[in-house]
Amino acid sequence: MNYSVVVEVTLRVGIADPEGATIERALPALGFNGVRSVRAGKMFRFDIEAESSDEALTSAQSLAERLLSNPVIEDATARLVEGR
Amino acid sequence: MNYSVVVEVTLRVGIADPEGATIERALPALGFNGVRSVRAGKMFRFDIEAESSDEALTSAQSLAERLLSNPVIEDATARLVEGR
Amino acid sequence: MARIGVVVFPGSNCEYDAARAVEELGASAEFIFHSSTSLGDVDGVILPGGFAHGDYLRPGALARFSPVMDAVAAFAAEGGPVLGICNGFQVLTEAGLLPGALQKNRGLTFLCQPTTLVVSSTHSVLTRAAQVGARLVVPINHFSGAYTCDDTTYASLVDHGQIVLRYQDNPNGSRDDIAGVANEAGNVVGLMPHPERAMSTLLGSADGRVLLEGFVSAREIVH
Amino acid sequence: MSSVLQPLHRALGLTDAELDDIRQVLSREPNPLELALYGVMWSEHCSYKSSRIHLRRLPSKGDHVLVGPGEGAGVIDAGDGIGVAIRIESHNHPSAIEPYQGAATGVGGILRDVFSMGARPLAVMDPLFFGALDDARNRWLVEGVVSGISGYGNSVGVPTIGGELTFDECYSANPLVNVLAVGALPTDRLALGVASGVGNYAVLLGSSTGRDGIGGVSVLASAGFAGDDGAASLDDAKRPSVQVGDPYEEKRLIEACLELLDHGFVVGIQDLGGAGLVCATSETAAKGGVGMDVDVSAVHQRELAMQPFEIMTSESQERMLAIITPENLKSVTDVCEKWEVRASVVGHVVSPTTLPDGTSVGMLRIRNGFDGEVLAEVPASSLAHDAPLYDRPRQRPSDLDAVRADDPTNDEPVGDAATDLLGLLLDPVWVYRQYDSQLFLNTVVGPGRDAALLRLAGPGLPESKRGIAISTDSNPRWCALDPKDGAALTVAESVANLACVGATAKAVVNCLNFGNPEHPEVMWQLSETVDGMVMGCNALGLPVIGGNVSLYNESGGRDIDPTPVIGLLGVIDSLVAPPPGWDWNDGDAVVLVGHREAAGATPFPLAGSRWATRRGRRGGHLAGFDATRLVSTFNFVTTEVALICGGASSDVSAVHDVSGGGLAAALAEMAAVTQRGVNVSQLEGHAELFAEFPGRFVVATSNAEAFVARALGAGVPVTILGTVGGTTVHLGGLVSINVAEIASRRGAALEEALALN
Ligand SMILES: Nc1ncnc2c1ncn2[C@@H]1O[C@H](COP(=O)(O)OP(=O)(O)O)[C@@H](O)[C@H]1O
Ligand SMILES: [Mg+2]
Repeated sequence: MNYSVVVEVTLRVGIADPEGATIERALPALGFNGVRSVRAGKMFRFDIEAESSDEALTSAQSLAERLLSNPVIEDATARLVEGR
Repeated sequence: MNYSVVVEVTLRVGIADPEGATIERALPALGFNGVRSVRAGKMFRFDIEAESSDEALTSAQSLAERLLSNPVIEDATARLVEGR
Repeated sequence: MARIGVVVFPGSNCEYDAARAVEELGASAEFIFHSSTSLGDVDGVILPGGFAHGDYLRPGALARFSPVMDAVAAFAAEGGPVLGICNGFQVLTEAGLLPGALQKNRGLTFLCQPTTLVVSSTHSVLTRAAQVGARLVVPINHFSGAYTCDDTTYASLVDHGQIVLRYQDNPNGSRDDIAGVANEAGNVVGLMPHPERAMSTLLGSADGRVLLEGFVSAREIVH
Repeated sequence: MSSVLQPLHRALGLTDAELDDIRQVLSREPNPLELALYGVMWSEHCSYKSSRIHLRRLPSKGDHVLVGPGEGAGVIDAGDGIGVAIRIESHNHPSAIEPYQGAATGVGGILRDVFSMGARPLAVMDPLFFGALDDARNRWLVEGVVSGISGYGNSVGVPTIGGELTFDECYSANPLVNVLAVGALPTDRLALGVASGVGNYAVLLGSSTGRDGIGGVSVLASAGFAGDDGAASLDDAKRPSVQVGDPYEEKRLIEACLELLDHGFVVGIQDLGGAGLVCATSETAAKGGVGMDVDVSAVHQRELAMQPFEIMTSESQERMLAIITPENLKSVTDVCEKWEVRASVVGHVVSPTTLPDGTSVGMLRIRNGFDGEVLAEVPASSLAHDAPLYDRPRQRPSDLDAVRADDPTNDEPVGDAATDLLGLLLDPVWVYRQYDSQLFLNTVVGPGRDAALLRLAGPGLPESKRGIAISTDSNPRWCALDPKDGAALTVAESVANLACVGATAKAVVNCLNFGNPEHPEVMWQLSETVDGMVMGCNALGLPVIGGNVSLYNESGGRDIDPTPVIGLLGVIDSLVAPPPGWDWNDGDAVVLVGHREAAGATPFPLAGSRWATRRGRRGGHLAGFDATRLVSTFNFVTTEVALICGGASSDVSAVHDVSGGGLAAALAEMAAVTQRGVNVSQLEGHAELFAEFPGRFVVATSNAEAFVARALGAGVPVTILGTVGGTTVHLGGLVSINVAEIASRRGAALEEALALN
C-alpha cells in the first residue's frame, strides 16, 4: 500500500534560531503585532510503500531521524496523512 | 488570548522542486526504498495574541501569505495547534 | 612527495583550488570521485569546499552517504590526516567524524569576506606548523558556518584542545568564535575558512600556506 | 484572470499580418501547434523584431574576434591559445514577480550561453536597478534578487565578481536584473550551435521538461486542438510560468558538457533558453542548413499529460541540446551517467527537403515517435531567422528641449556640499559579500573597485600569465537627457574603469533595457542609443560581440529611462602583481589626470549627475564626447597601471576614475577605504566637485614631478590637486569631513536604506 507522510523538522530546544528571530523582529514594521516565539523549521511530504500503516510510520520516522534531520541540532517527527 | 500556530509553506503544484527531486533520487542508494513524490517545504511555529481563535487563524493566514511565502510559487496554510 | 587525495562530490567546486594549492606546496594532488570505495595510496585527504549534492536537505547531509565516505572514515580511524574545508567541514560533522554541527550564519546571508583567524591549538594536522596566538588572514565563503554544539561537547573540545582556530571578529555567530575544530587525536580537522584561497599576496593573503604546509607534510610526522 | 475571446493567433501574440506571412511560408493554413511555434519564435523576446534593424549598425569586427553576435556568446582570442567568451542578458520581468527565482534562473541561463561555446564559466557580474528603497516592495525585491544571484551563483560554482547597483523611481515594480558571464576555453575546444551530418542525433541533456515558463502559449491548453472556431480563452492562472532554478543540476551539466567537448564527442551544442526546445532545434538546424525530426515522446517529462506544444515551448531550466554522431552515443551516455545527467535522443538530423521550385530547405518536423504521426512541419529557418523585422515609428520626445534647457548646473542656492557628499556615498558591500567572488583562485581585484581583474587561468586552460578585466556600466540619467551622447559616454566610462586595473579594452557586450517599443519616443531612444554606442565603440576601437534587448519595461504606466548596460572585456598581457587600487599613502601627491574641464560649452556640467538627481533635478546638457582626449588619457593610465601589474616598480600608489558622484565622491571613496584624509586646495566650486563626465582619474603618487613629466610627455594634461594625509577630507573650503565619518556613513548607507539595522 501507499501511504502519504508529512515529516516536520524543528530545531531542538536551546538551539538558536536566527531565521525565526529575524522574522519576529520584522513583523511589527509590517503591521503584525502580538506575534511571539517564532521558530522556523522544515517540512517534507512524500509517499511511502508499506504493508501496513504501522510499518509506513516506522520507516518514515527512521528516514526522518537518519536522513531528514541532524540529531545534533534538530528534532524530527513523521505522521501519516490522508492522500494529498 | 494566546494561540499557537503552525504554518506550512509548500511549492505550488507544477512548480519544480529540485530539492525534493534530489532527495528522492538519493534515497535508494541510502537504503530507503519505495519512497516517491518527495516535496520539500518550510514550516513555522509561533504564538499569536488574538481575541478569538477565528481572529488568530485569520491573522496567521494573512501573515503566512504576505510574509512567509510568495503566492506566485508557494501555497501557505496556517492552522491552530495545542500549545507546544 | 606527499600524495594528497581531493574528494570530488557532484556539486563540489573548490577541488581544483585545493589541488592547485597542494601542488604549489610541492605535493601531488589526485582527485577521488565520490563513487569510489577506496582512497588508493594517499598521505592525506581533503574534502574541499562547494555544494556537494547541491547542499540539498542540509549541507553535507547527502554527501555523507557517498560511497567514498566509508573509506574516509577508515583512513581517519587509522590516524590518516583528513581535512574538511568549508563544505568539507560540514560533511565531516554530518558524517560524525567531527563533533558539532554548522548552522546558518547569524545574519542569514552568505558571507564572502576576509577574516582574521587566531590559532588556538597546534594539536592538529592543520595547525601543527603554526604558532598558538598567531593571526592569519584567511577568507570565509559560506552560508552555514555558525559552529554549534551542546555544552558537554563544548567542554570536551576545550579540555582536549580541539578548538584549533577562532575568529578574531566573529562573522557568523559561531559558538565561542570557533572557526575550526579537530578530533581528539588531531588527525581529522575541519574549518570554515578557505586556506587554499590565501596562498599568495597577488590574491590578497599568503597566510593559508602555513596551515596547508603543515597538513601536506603531516603523514610523515604521524607515522 | 480575464477571459477574452480572440482568434488563436492573436492570443499567441501574432498579428494578422504575421499570420499572413506564416501562410505564405507554408502555402497553407498553419495548425495550432505550428502557430504556437511561430508565436514563441517570432516573439519580441526571441526574434528581436523591433530592434534588429538598429542593432545591425553596431560594429562587430576585429582581428581578435573569434565569434561575434549570433551565437550563445561572443568569443575573443585572448592570446596563449585561450579564447574568452562573454555574454550579457536581462531577467527583468521574471525577477519582478519572484525575485529569488527570477534572478537565479537569470544566472543559470547566462552560464549555459557561455559553456555552450565550450568555455568554462569563470565569472558573473550583475548590474541591478531598483526603485527607491522607501518602498517595502522594492526592498523585498532587492533582498530577493541578491539572494537569488547568491544562491545560484555560489552553488553552481562560478564567482560573481562585480556589477552595478542603481536606485531610481523609474524602476519601481520593474526592476532590471541583468547578468553577464565570462568563460574561457582552449581555442581548439570552441563549439557552435550548429546541427550537421544527416543521420546524427540531437540529444537533450539535463533536467526533465515541465510546464515552466510556458506563459503566453498556454492559451492553447484552453483553446484545445479540437476547437475549430479559431478562438481561445486566455486563462493562464493555472499554469505557473515561474521557473525554478537548480544550480546543482547546472553544475553537473557544466561538468558533463565540458567533458563531452574535451573528448570531441559533440558536433554542435546549444543551450535551451527562451522558447526552449523549438528554439534550440530550429536554430541548430537552420544554421546547419539541415532538417530535424523531433520526437516529443522521447523528451523526459516532469509532469503528466504534457501536450506537444508544452513540450516544445517549455522553458524548464538546466537543459542543453547536443548534436552527436550515432557512434558516439554510448560514450556520451557514459559521461552523462558519471555526472548523473539525463540524456535522451530527441531528434534526428535529416536531409533538407527539395521544394517544387527546386530550392531546398531544412524542415523542422515535430513527431510523436520518430516513425509516428507528424504533428508540425515548418522550415526551420522560417522560425529561427525569418521573423518579420519592424522599423517602428520613432519620435524625438517633444519635451526634450525644455528638459535640457532646465540645467541644474546654475542652480542657486547650492546648499552644503559636505551634506550632499555624505548623501551620495553608498558602499555596495552588503550586496557583493553575499557572492563568492574568489573561486578558481583568479580574483586579483574583486567587487568594490573600478573593474574586476582576474588571472586568465582555470581548469583545462593552457598556462598564461595574462589577466582579463571586466566592468559593467550604465547611466540612465545621462541617457534620459541624451541617449546618443549618454551611450557613448557610458562606453568611455567603462574603458576608464578598465584603465584603472591596467587592462586594454577588447570587446563590448550590451544589454538594452528600454520601455514599450510601440511608443515612438522609446524607439527614438533606442535608435539614438545604438548610434551612441556606434560612436563610442568606433572612437575607442571596440567591436560589439554580443548583446540582448529587453523591451516593455514600464513602471506605473511610465517607460523606464533608457538603460543601456555596457559590459566591457579587456586583457592585460602580464599580471604578476596587483594594480595599485585605491590605497594611497600619507604624503602622496594627489593628481587629477585628464582634462579638468568637460568637452563642450559647460566646464563642469551637473546635468544627469547624482548630485542633481538627488535634488529631483533631471534636466540639462551633458558633457560632449571628445574621442581624442579620451583615447590619450585612457592609454596613458592603462600603460602606467599595466607596468605595475607586470611587476615594475612605480611612484603611482593609487588610481581611481572619476565617475558617479564626481570628483568629490572619488576622493571620499579613496579616503574611506584607506582611512587617510586628503587636502585639496583650489577647486572651481561645487560644480567641479560633483560634475560627472568620463576621462578623469585621481592618481596618488609618491613622486609628483616624475609622474607629471610622464603625463605631459604622453600629451595628457594633469592638475595637482593636493596631498594625502591627516584624518580629514578637505576639499577646497567646501567640504571638511572626518574620514571615519565618511567611512561609516558610506558603509552603513545601504543596510540603513534596506532597514536591516
Ligand atoms: N550588484 C552588484 N554586484 C556586485 N558588485 C557590485 C554590485 N554593484 C556594485 N558592485 C561593485 O561595486 C563597485 C562600485 O560600483 P560602481 O559605483 O558602479 O563603480 P564605477 O563607478 O567604477 O563604475 C564595483 O566594483 C562594482 O563591481
Ligand atoms: Mg570606476
